[in-house]
Amino acid sequence: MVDQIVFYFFATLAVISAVLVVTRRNVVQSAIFLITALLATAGIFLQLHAEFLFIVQVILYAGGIMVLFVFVIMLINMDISMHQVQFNRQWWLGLLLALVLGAQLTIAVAVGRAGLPLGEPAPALALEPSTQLVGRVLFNEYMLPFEIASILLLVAMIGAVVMAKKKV
Amino acid sequence: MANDPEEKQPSASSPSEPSAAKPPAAEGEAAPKPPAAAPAAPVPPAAKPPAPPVAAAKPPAAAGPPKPPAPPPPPKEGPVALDNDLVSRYKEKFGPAVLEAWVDRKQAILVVARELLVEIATYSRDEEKFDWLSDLTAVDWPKREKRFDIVLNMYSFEKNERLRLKVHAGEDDRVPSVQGVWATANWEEREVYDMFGVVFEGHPELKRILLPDEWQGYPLRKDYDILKQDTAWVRENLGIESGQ
Amino acid sequence: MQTAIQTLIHGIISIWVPLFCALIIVAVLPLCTGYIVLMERKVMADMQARLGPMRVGPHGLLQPIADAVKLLLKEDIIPDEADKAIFWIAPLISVTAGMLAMSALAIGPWFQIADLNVGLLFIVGISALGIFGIVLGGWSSNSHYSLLGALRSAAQLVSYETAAGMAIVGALLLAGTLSTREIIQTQDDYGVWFIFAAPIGFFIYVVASIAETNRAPFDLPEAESELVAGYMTEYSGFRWALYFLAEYTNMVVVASVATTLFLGGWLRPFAGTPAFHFLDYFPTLLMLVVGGYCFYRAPKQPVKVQMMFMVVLGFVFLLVAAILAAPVLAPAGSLISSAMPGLHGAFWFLLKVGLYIYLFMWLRFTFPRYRFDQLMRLGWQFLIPLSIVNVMAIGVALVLHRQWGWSHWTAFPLTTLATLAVAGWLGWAGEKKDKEHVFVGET
Amino acid sequence: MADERIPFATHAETTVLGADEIILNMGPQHPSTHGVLRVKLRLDGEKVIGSECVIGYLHRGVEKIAEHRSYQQFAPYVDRMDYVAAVSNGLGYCEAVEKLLGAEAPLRARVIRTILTELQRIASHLFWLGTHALDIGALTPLFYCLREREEILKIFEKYCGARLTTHAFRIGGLQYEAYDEFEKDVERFCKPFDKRVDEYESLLTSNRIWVGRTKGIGILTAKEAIDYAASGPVIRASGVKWDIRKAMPYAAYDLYKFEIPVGKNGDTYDRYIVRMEEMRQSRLICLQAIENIPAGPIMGKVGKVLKPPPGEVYHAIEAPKGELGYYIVSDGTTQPYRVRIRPPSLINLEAFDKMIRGHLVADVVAIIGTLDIVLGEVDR
Repeated sequence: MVDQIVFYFFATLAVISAVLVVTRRNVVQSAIFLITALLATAGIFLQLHAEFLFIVQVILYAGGIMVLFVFVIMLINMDISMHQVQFNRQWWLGLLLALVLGAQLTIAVAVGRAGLPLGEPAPALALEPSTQLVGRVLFNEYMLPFEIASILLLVAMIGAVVMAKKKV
Repeated sequence: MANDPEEKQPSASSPSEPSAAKPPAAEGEAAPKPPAAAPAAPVPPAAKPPAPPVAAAKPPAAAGPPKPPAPPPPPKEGPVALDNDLVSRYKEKFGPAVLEAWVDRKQAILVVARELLVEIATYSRDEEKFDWLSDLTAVDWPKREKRFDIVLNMYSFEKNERLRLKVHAGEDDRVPSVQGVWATANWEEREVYDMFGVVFEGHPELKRILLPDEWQGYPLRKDYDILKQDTAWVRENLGIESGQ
Repeated sequence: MQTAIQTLIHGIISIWVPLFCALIIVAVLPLCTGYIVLMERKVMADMQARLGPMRVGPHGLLQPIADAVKLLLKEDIIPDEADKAIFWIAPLISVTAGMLAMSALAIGPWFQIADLNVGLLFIVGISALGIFGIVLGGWSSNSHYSLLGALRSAAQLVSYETAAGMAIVGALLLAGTLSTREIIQTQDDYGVWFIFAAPIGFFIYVVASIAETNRAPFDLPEAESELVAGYMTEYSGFRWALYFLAEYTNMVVVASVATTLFLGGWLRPFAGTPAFHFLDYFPTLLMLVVGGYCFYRAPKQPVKVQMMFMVVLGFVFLLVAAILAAPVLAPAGSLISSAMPGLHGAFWFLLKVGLYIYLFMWLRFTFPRYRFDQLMRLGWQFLIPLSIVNVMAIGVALVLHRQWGWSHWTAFPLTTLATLAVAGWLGWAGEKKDKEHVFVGET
Repeated sequence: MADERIPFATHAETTVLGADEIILNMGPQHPSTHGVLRVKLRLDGEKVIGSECVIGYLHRGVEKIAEHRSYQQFAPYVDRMDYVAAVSNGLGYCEAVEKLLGAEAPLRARVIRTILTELQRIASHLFWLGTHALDIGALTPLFYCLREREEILKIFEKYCGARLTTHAFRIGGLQYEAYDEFEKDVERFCKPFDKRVDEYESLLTSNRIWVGRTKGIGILTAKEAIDYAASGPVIRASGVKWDIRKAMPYAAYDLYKFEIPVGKNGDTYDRYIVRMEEMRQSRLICLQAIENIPAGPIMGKVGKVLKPPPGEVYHAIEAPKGELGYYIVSDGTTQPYRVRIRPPSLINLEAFDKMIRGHLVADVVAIIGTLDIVLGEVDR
């Protein structure tokens, strides 16, 4: 029973803050709501006892990317960007597209429901501690993609450094 | 100004003759004086050649200028004519521009013409090795026709000597700035402008240094009474009515 | 009947004990912070040939309470033009991040809120959220100084977190697990603390943790002389106290992580070897000495009530000494002696955390402050590469030890020396580059 | 809503994306400007590209007051200028007026004057070291320095009743005879003092962070130092071996042996080393002086009413901050016609703009500290 309450709390929190992210005028407040949305999804992972996923979500998104967002926001001269032309007058078009997309998704899931191997949801506590599991799988079966991904990241980092170097 | 005028008359009459006509006693006394900087302290005779005005002979009948006074107080030292090789080098280099040279309390003083100040300054810095301008300031003699004395105290590391250059400047004369010769003169000239109102020609940014920029009046002038204030500025910025 | 009691106890242990511990943390931590501040002021005074707070309570012992009351009563100014909502929430983020990170720590074998199997990662991740509190606080108070302070501290925290993270990875290689309890267990099994196995990792972690908690000599963000008070400039009253609480909570968190990871958590030094069992008496001895000192100082207090206070304090310490002595003196195997690990474990853990914090303070009063670019250069060009090399070195040592059967005592010292050599080279290269940088004045 | 929410500095030329050039106002009320100095720093990010010093907040018009006071009455004003080294101000003024009068203080007075001035130099350097280290972040040296300085202030208080603005000297000699255990007090202070200086040096000189924060910061080459007429420790750290106590000895400095510390490349670290060495030398002077304070009168034959013959004199002494000069013009009356005071702090401050170019904000604080300026003297 407690699990239900916790899940619905996090779910509604995530949805509300996602909506608020889009509707806020002040860019810093929308950044904060984005953080709450991410943390809410992390909460749901924790509620499912997927601790590793929870902490990765927190570190990666909230601790890493969002810090970058807030950093950039602070550097931009906020009030001048306020005057930039806001094209949010076509919000009704956005809403329409969103609804269409939502409809397609529900139809696809409903039709494909039989085909998906959606077995009985395993009880939460039955899962083996996820960190060791993820570690073993990551470095055994998926060694190659892991290396490719790391090289890609390395290239991206070096690119960033080179771009910034010019200015200093 | 406690000087009694009549005592001044006799000496004032002698300003017109050139200083050479001084009574021989003074002459004899001055000549053997050892080089200017550190002469032994012979008690120079009281007669001091009054600083003759630069251009026209000053009308002796002027209201007894309380200028560096001529009254010959008996035993004490007073400024005495100076004529050593330093002065002669300056004289032969700049001739008439070196107006006077005297010693006061064992310190050499050269009064020079205002126009050639920068040349003389560069000369004294380069050839005479007075490479350290210790101080640039001004003294206000309101009675005199050229009321301001711009005083440059210089020091030479090599010769371990001090020399003082003096320039007479009138109320609205423009004194050439020595900021090019010694960079330190920048703020000192700004302070002289701030306190006396002397404008320095060629100074990069001549504006007040101690007082607020919009302040009216030049405090260190003799006619600027000690209790006087730029009440307009004070009322506007500090909002207090009374001067004190 | 048996199972009912079993489930009841299980229920208590699984739900109520962590809740109780959490309650203690939230309640006791502000008090602890107050007394850490007092300790800091006393130690600072002692190092500077003066006495420190002596007026409020005997030896200034009530000073933290006075500070707390003052901060509560102080007017709480919100600068106009400030972004009220964010201005209000920023200190909260910092404090919650600090306190949340405490939850995964094991003060003693009994006292642990949640034994996550990602324990350490959880602590690092959550305390990283603290940056938001500083950054948003600095930005929202809409003053130039706090903005500069916020920018600087964000950059500093981000760069030193990587160094601290890698240092922790170095030690985790040895531990093989992330859960705090098991880390200490492995240190107990090996019989050696990880500080001796990975000393350079410990050194890097000490330096990185000082930088991460904005403590001198890395306290750039609130360097009084240039940026007045960094991101805290516009905060006053209780809001400022929250930031202060967050800073000290972070300090405690970082100290506990270091103790758990490198100093053998709640293990008594030489836990394994029987020759050192006399050390079990040390806690009681220490408490007795402190109690005695309180009694000794009691008559010297100027005011009667302070004398009473000191006497009561003396008795409290004697009581604690008795509690700590009981499990040691009680016959083995009895119920009381089973409480041994719990009580003594907590004592040793807190002692180590206290010494670590003392090290923080010591560094603060002897070293001047780093300039921002020196701080960044130290972080990026010295600490992070060194920590990566350290991780590799420990990996190599483990391979040597496990695969090729080298004994402990040859593999680890060898790799430590290798990392030391690399550290020397990095330092020398940094020095050389410093030389060229020296004549910046010419530009 | 338009632009009242500019979060960056006031009236800065900020372009749209981030700020190109910020004007940061330091002072006049700022923890590390050693008084009411206001510096407008033009910053490009953290690097200083230009500065303008705004002074005058503490201007009391001392030179104007001088023209309305008699020579003796003006002496206490002189202590209020460089309030950290009041005794040496007093010495400068009294000796200048004595030169004007052609009189001279008796030997005993001159020796006691030398001892007190050297003690004041140590006190002034201690105060500089404490605040300078505090600006760079070292909290502890301040309290050690103040502890020693307290001893010196006690000696001043015993001698002339005041700690800071002492008005210890009179024109022509001394007002007060040296109290009887004067020599013992000075010796009790000087004997252990060099171990104390070692204590400070152990804290700072070889401290990696201190060296990192001071070496190569605020460089003033010898030529520039002479051009900007820097004086005192600032010019000696740039390599110019010149000290008025040696070049033109005054008071009783010609009786004692002491060295002049000289630096090499004129950066903050060299100025620190020069001042530390100067403290040791001052201690040596004091020790030599108290060995035999000659007996004799302490007041020259100067008379109650001072009417120096008309004329002018420029007399400079080596104050802790640099050359403190008095240019006094007398017109024969009891009041000086013009008193011009050459403030070493103000003239050392002129080189400040040149020294901070290209450095960071944190260095600006270190450079203000190393110039050892006192705003009472800068603004007069």
